Amino acid sequence: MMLWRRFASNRFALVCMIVIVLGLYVTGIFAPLLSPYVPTAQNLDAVAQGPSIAHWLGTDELGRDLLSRIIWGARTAAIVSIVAVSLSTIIGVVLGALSGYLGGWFDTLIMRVSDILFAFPSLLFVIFIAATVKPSAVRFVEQMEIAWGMRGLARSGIIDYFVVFTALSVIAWPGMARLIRGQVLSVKRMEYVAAAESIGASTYRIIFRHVLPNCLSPVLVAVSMGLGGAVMSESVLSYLGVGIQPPNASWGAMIWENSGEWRLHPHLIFIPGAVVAIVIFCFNFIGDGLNDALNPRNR
Amino acid sequence: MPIGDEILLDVKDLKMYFPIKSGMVFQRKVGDVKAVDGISFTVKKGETLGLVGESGCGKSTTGRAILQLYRPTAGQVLFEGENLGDLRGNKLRKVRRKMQMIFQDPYASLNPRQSLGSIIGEPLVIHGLAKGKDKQERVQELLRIVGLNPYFVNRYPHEFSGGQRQRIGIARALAVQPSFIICDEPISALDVSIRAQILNLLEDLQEQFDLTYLFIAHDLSVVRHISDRVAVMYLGRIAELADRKALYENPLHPYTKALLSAVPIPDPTVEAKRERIILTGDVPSPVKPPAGCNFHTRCPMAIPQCSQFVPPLVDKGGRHHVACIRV
Amino acid sequence: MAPLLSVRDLKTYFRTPDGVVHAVDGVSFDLAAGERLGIVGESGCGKSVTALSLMRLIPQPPGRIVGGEVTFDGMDLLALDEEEVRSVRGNKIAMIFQDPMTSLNPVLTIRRQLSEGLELHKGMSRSQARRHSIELLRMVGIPSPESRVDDYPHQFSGGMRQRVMIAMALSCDPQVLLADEPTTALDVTIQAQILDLVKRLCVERRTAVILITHDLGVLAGMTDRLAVMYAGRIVETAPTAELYENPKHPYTIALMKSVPRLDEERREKLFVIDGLPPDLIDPPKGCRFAPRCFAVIDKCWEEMPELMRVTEGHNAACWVDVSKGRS
Amino acid sequence: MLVFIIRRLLWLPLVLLVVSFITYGLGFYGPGDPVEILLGQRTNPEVVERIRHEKGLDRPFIVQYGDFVWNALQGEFGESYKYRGQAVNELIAEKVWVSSQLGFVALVIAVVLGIPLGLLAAFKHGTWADTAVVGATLIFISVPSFIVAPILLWTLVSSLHLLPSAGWNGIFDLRLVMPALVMGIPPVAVITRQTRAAVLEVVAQDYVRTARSKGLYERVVVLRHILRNALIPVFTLIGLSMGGLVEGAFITETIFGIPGIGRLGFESITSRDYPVIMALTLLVATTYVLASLAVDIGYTFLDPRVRTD
Repeated sequence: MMLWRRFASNRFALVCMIVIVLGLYVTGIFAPLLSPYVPTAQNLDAVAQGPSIAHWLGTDELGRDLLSRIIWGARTAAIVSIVAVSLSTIIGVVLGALSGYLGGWFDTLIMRVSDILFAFPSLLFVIFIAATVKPSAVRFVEQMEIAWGMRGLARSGIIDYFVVFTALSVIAWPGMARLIRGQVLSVKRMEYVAAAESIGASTYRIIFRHVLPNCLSPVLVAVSMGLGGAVMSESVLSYLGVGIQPPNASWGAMIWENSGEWRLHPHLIFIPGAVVAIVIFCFNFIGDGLNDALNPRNR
Repeated sequence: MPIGDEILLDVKDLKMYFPIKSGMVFQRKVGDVKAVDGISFTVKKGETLGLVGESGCGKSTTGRAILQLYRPTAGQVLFEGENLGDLRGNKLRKVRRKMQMIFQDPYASLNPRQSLGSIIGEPLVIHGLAKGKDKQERVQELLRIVGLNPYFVNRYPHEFSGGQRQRIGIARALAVQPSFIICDEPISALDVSIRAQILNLLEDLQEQFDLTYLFIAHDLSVVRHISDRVAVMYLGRIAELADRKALYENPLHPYTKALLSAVPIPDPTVEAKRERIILTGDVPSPVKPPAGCNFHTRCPMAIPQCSQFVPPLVDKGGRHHVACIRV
Repeated sequence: MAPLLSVRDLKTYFRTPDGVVHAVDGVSFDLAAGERLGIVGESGCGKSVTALSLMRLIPQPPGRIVGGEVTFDGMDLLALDEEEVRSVRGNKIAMIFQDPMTSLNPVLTIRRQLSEGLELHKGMSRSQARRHSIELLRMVGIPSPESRVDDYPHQFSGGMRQRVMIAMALSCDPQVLLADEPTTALDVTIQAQILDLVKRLCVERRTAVILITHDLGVLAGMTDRLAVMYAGRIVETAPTAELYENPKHPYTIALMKSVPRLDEERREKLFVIDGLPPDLIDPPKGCRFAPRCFAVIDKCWEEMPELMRVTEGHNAACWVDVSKGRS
Repeated sequence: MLVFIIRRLLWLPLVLLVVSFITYGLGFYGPGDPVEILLGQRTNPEVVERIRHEKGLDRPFIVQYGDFVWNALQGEFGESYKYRGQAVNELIAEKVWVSSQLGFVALVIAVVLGIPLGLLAAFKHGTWADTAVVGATLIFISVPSFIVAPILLWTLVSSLHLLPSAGWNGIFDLRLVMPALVMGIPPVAVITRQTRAAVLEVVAQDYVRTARSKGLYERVVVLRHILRNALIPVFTLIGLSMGGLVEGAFITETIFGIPGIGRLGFESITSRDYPVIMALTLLVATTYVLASLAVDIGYTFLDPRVRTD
């Protein structure tokens, strides 16, 4: 597609794309195969060591292999980013498109709701949701365990993921909805939409063949920035102890556990920190690259 | 061009008001933009009616209201005797097949994400006229008819010049073999030499497919070249409606006279001798049009009665209608 | 009598991702004091770039004036440094642009934008500049200028804004006014007002004018002499009446015949110039109009014709003696 | 103009009502019984029940919420569960002053660094300076604050011994530098990118070409024509980035141990201290709505097109 040719011409953005796809998503999926050690295995006679042959990236204060934890952390980041962003994108696109195309009371309703959600301090709200939704989720899972006899589900931490998804997408969808609504409003006024109407196209066909395809380019940029944002928010949540709980590995949680170590063992913070920064940087750079490739001005 | 007597389109007192809303939460209506303020005219089969006027006079809105792209606020649009206002959903879509539109901006009237094949083929699909191989052939035939290389079927709009895009728009309109086409300023965005190509093409197509045109434009010389009858619009109303020769050689309405005198003629000797009627001031806003005859604020012949009541469109003989009590 | 402004072999190129565009490729003409010269051509022929090059307003990068000489008042404008050019710009040579809607700064009052030139070039104080601005607004026919001078651009209509632009350009009583498509964005009745105003003011103040437009009608009534541009070069130049009466270059002939005239009953078909303007990145060797020319001969493909004398003051760049009849 | 302000101000109570309702609801139906937290897990049920009744926590949701709103209107936000005996108002009052000082300095840093960098990148568009600035801002945005903090701590404190590591005493103390930097860096990046984009767009406008055609000095063209238009969207952004600062305070104050409302907010959530949570949420929501109102009003002064129609 033309877009891909122009995006790929920006070599550095392509590099970032490869880093993300391989570094994050592939490692995430094959975490069990790739990680040299079981992330939770504590090796007490090798505590807080620097990088060595046995432990390429060294070990943390409980003797756990840093590299394995980072690899498993990639899995968390991969899952959280994909699910949270796709959730907020789907909600945002549907609500945004409808309110943009239909207008009237529906549009006003969605806009006022998103105004209110914007008024919320998003971090406070996310932590609040995580702190409140989680226990009721635990109760729900426990009942499910009893009802269907799936042992260990509660302990598996899927609740943490569920909580993080809901929290992140609840504050993310209004942004996406507004973006789509703006796009739909401007595309709706274009003459080729009136042309489609004049040749007798149905409303359904107009929305999905003419309006939405031309709205999606800025969404691509927003999604890539959103993925980066989701990784950052997840690490913040875990850092504050409200997101993914141990034993599941999360970069944010790793940094929180070692936050006191910046004087003695800085590598325990900087290595996961660098990984988070690189991942988010790549997402943002891809977003910039997409934006330039799509921007009509330099076509 | 044989123009029969059968009336294809009959517009009766068409009105199109756009509400102005304001307010944060509860959208209150605070006024109306009276884009089209009661116009009536008929178009016979095979005829080309020119609709001319300056920007803001409501000519484009008229075109879209006729095609029901906007639901008219009042008045009736009868197409082949059928009142389009009563039609909804599929019934309206069926009639749409016979009425098509060509748009002004070649760069905005084609969906950038669609190839030529799907742009021109889409109407065929929507009305189930052709599928697969047959559709492919029909599309290539249409490309040939409008003077484009059928080989372009898989190309995208951004690879074409303004003139070529306008031809694609015409091919799309022809796809469903319409009998009536509204040309909304089809050439004003084009270069001088390209305009001639498109005008000639439109004339050839009219003969070849026995089409009826409503030709909307602001360029009076172009309208004179292509139309059989011409309606001059000012601020949402028709000021004068007559045969081409009568209107250009014997304009009655003061606005038409001023308009014709303002159009420069590409001939220095003629230009030097022409005596211009320069209208003062600007076109009033359609939100609060002047009372009575909406031209009275700028009209050199205005008298007090002009602002008391709206002058009706009266036939002054030879189907030469004019809306002015001073003529 | 030495010309006020003489342009010799002006070349302005633009670097683009696809290559270097030869937008203006060797343009030469003279302008006498108080003379009104028209430059006509289709979009992309380089007429606006020529004007911007005279004013040294070509954005560097991507554009660059690569050659030529522009002598004005005994100075070569292209050789002046930034400081000296600034004393000419707006003071001795002024310019008005096409789109009044975007040519005025939306956040500054009209007074402020009118006074800038006066305070800079004429050393007026703020109060002097304000009084003079009000006079300027009255001169260009803006009603109640005392109260309107402190308004913002968005409170004026398109026609009014163009009048402000004219007032701004003429504020420092320049010797030359460059008008780049000044009325293309305006309605025909407003256009008539603006053209009439420009002509009257420039005759009164003996200001030489270069009027750039694609509209042959506008040029007929406004100019003493005309230059026809095609693909970055002047292909014909002559006194206006002579050019309309007896055009020599095939492009000029074709252009004149492809434009419908207001005072003409319908001719059979408009004359069409087929094809598209040439790609200016690597322009063809011979005459650039050869691919679209109806009178092309072998020599046209080989060698680029220079402007050759046809009659006194009438030059054309064409190898073929095309009398009006043989087309 | 006044009508515009009044209409916007009417909007504030509605937002606060909805925000408080949602927060109260989440708190009420959420987990962890505040009384239990108050007295610790081991107390016997009767005592817990008596205190619940005493504090009226056993009344239906609507009544409790109504009671809360009524008190809130009088500026009464009840007593903190965690810091027993201390009224929420006082608790917040002293901490708000700390946070606003920190927030103000962070905003100043963001504006003082952001705008010039944005202008540099825009006016040197296409050169290495532009790429460098864009690259740098991208990095600033990508590194979460809880990673920037240890980096600064490690460099400025443990290696260079320039600054004390934590704590707070007033705006003129060196302790302020690091947290203000950590909070200020992300908005710097955002403001730089917005300034650059706004200037690049204005430079291409026709009226800039008109200004140059009048022979004005380049600096006059830049100051009077380009900046006057380009800084309008930047001003709007600065107003809206107030919200971002609140979030920054949240983490920064927790890391650096600064007694501001950010840290209070964090603690109150982890300890289910509902009265404090409620008050804080309302406080932040109010500042946000007032900030966007201030931006809109400021907008009318900057852009005449908004004022007259």
